[in-house]
Amino acid sequence: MTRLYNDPADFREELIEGFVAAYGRLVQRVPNASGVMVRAPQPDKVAVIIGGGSGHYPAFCGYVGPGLATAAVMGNIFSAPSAEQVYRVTKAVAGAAGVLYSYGNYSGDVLNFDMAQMRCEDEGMDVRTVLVTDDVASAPRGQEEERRGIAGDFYVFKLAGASAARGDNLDEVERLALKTNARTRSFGVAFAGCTLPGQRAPLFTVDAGQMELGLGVHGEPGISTGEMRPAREVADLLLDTLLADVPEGAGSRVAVMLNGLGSTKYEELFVLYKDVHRRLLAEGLELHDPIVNEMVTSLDMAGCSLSLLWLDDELAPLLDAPCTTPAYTIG
Amino acid sequence: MTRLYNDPADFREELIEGFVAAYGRLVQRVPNASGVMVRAPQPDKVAVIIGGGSGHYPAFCGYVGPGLATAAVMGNIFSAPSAEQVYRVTKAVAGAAGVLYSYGNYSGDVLNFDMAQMRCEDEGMDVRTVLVTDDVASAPRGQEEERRGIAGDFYVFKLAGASAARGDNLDEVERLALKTNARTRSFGVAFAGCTLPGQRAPLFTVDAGQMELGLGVHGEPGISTGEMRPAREVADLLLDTLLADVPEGAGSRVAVMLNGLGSTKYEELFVLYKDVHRRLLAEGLELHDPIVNEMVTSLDMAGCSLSLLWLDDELAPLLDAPCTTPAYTIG
Amino acid sequence: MTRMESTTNAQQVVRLWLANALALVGEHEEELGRLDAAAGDGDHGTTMVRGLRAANAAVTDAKGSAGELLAQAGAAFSDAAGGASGALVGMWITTIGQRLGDGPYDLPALLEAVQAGTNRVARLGKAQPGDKTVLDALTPFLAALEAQAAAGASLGDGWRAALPAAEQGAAATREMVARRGRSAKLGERSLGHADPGAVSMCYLLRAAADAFDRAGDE
Amino acid sequence: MTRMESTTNAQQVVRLWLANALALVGEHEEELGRLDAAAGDGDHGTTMVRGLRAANAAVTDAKGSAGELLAQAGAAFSDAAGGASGALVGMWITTIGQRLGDGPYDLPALLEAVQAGTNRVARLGKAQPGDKTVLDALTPFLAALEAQAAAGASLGDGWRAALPAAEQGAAATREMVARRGRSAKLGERSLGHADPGAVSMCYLLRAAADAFDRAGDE
Ligand SMILES: Nc1ncnc2c1ncn2[C@@H]1O[C@H](COP(=O)(O)OP(=O)(O)O)[C@@H](O)[C@H]1O
Ligand SMILES: Nc1ncnc2c1ncn2[C@@H]1O[C@H](COP(=O)(O)OP(=O)(O)O)[C@@H](O)[C@H]1O
Ligand SMILES: [Mg+2]
Ligand SMILES: [Mg+2]
Ligand SMILES: [Mg+2]
Ligand SMILES: [Mg+2]
Repeated sequence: MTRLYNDPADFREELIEGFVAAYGRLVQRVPNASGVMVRAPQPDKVAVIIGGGSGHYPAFCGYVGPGLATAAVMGNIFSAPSAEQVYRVTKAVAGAAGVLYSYGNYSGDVLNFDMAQMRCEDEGMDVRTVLVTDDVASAPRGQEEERRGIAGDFYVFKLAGASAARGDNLDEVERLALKTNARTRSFGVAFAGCTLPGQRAPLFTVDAGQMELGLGVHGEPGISTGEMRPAREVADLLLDTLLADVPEGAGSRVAVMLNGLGSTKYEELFVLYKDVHRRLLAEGLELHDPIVNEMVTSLDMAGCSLSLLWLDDELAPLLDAPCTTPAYTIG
Repeated sequence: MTRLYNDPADFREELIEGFVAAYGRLVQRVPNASGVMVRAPQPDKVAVIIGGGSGHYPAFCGYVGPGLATAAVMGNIFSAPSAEQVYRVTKAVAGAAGVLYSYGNYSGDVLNFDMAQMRCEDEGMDVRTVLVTDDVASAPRGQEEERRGIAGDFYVFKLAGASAARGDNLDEVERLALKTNARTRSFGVAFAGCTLPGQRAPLFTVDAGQMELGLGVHGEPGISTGEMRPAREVADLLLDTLLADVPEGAGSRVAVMLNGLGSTKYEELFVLYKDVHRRLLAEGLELHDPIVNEMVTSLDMAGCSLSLLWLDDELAPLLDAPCTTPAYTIG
Repeated sequence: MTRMESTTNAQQVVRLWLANALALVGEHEEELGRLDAAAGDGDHGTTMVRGLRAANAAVTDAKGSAGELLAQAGAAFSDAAGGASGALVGMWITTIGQRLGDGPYDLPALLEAVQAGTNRVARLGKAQPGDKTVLDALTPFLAALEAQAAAGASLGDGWRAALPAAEQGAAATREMVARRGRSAKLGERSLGHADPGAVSMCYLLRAAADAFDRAGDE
Repeated sequence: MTRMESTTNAQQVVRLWLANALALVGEHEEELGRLDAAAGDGDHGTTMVRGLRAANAAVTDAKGSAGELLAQAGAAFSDAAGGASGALVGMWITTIGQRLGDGPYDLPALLEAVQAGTNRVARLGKAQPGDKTVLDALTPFLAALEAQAAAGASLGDGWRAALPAAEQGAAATREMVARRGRSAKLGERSLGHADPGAVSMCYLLRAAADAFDRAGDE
């Protein structure tokens, strides 16, 4: 339940102000816009602009900083930012090297980012978009481009940001972001819904002894309901689903991220991860720098998602490349 | 509510196994002990050993790594580790430079760490202890050494770890840790209790429209109960309490940490931080690298705490020194 | 009223419409949130209210024709609301304003403008009637409005007479499986609840009918 | 029984005691957790059960005198239980075992051993009777046990006769404000609930009485 706020209508504005006040050493507010950007944008490099509704911290603003995203456009809780705000943020950071938009594939985000992109293109800017579509629960195989983006967001942002930071051109940043997305799969479960600021009831409830399969990161209920199970069976459920959907050309090296949605806490995630890890090794996979943390949350929703990114020799160094952001730093 | 586990009796063991599986690139398990340590202990440097019950991640194991703690002893959920485990971890990492124990001031932790310390001293090791006592709610002024340790743990660990990492001797590491603790104050509020693995009822409940003042990080209820208020009044309440308890010799430079207990999420913390920041500036304080994050949690308890560390020229560089741990990295 | 007589009168109707819309949608904010929560993210009520507040603020002191006011209101709505409905409903309002321009403001002109706005929503959202969206209120409404225009109805009467078609259309979304927007991911789970965007559109259309009446009375 | 006749008999009593204690504390695990949650962290039930499981496992195949078994059981208890009660109760058991050694195992010897264990707990925990701790069960129990010994009671009878003193002592903690341990931080808020450590100690003492009886019957 969201409890700390003043007027719910001011939530986004106060959140941005507080965030920039806390992390002013790394980020700055985009003047006159609902967004934040790196302190020193580099006009000769591709600008990677991410964004979406609020309520997913560290996504999106927590991933802005050298080596990761150039800027984040911040909507209200669970609402895509408007095209106007996307446009303003783009104008503030775009340089000659062009712009990559990357965000989860949701109707509202696509509509608003697309309108901003058209406006920027009309002004002569080179803007590309890579939608994140990692959630296997949201559309069947063969319709991958219909899928929504959940925790896989992080991998696509990280690799695109690393590519841009080392000076790759826009074609290359776009290609690597597309490739990362194509090789990322996620699946999640939820145990309880979250409550929006100012509201009393959660967005959905889960009966005792049940869990929701195929969560969304906006408090949407799952795609189906199943029986709650011990951690080791949850690990198998997550992995059975993901391993039934291995992307084309996947090798045996895989980055793995177990993401907490908000109130399924770290200790539980580690207990679950124990079995995830064992099983991945038993499947003959080589694991690259696992992450067990809250990476893309859904307010205080209870649940978690597991993401796999099948790496190769060109993606692995991008994942490992240094970055410094409020929420994620590689030294 | 804690939902992901197998047998609750195996919780700690599975947590350690999962944690080490995930972050094996930074830490390793202490053989035959409930603890983790850096991959390459440096026997010529002071070993900083932290620890306590589980359920507080990133505390304690998440802060093990170069530049921060050398090892963490891990108890069961909310239970201090036994003296035997503290002893084994100490034996695994102690070198000629000696050992600093640092942990929150709780009866169980003190009893067990003290017994281990005596045993190690009997064997000729040089072991010191710095208890963290930052929680102003838990004892009045004048009885500072009776206070318990909450989120201020992080500051004491970080500065002691940085001091040890740069090669300070044990006297100096101890002195700096004591000084950090003496200059750190925290105060917190809670909105809902947490539930232990395998149990159905939370450790305490808070009536609607109420909050608990002076939280513990083990699901203990607060010291008193008050009316729930808008974020800006919560900010004032936290600051009024802390600023009535400024340590001796405090200057005007202060590190600030707004810590989420588990299910009071990041966006709410930023909204609250907005007013904390404004007020601190209005008080004429100079703010050093604020942290708004989950640093010392209490499973999925709802609430937050605010910590202030009054810095000076010898403490500030230690706070800023690089470190690489599963949960906290400064590049 | 048969048509908006003067420029001032038409501007007044726009302001009245937005004020009525905010009142009506505000009354139903929770209901719209609940409908959205059934298969979406629960923000449709707050999103619409936020957008309408901004739209009202934008026209308070604005100058220009009724068409210009609407265009500005739509832009303000989009920016403040965000989300899918911010983009779509804002674009709908803006397009209507652009088409109406300086008038005339009679039923045939309004029919043409709303048609244009609706087409643009369909194009932008890549949605068709039956996909369980705002279009499922707008499409039957337009058909009914066209019939009223063909029969020579006045603006106020024709518009009001077309409302039940919109409401039936919105109600019918209960039996539809979402194919666009957030709830599309839920597939069969979206059955049994009306589409929040279609329901809020009915409030917007009804608020306009009331604005036409009151402006006619004055 | 008046005293444990043989070494085997005494070892049997130790095993019986630990098994009874685990059963009795296990039955009350939730109650102990609730008492601890009132002003502490709610883990006292699980902590005691964990410790007693380990203590039982430690003596299953162990060799040595009853005193040695107890010393090992105490160490295993401490290590598995953790927390304040792990350290204190484990130390109490270990000290009793060390004092008893190879016997004799009669009431005066046990009185002396439990006295020594309790002193050590008080010293380690820096607590006094009245601080709302395990000592508030142990101190009145020891006074009563001493009276029984002075009156020449047998081990089994004397021990059982002293139990009510422990239980009254534990019950009296309800009116005390905690001055040691986690709940000390809660001050006045600790009023109205018995101290979990004092309550669980009563179960340990009662489990011993039952072990003496059953060993006597065999
Ligand atoms: N692609 C689309 N085409 C037409 N209408 C859409 C589309 N996507 C969403 N909608 C409409 O928007 C409504 C949801 O609006 P809202 O909840 O405010 O936005 P969001 O989905 O971004 O949270 C849906 O009920 C539907 O009527
Ligand atoms: N310093 C102390 N001296 C004596 N007894 C203590 C002390 N601290 C705690 N206790 C006892 O331990 C009990 C709590 O045990 P437990 O809940 O298992 O440990 P923890 O407090 O570490 O969670 C208290 O009820 C009290 O009887
Ligand atoms: Mg939304
Ligand atoms: Mg405890
Ligand atoms: Mg919505
Ligand atoms: Mg306890």
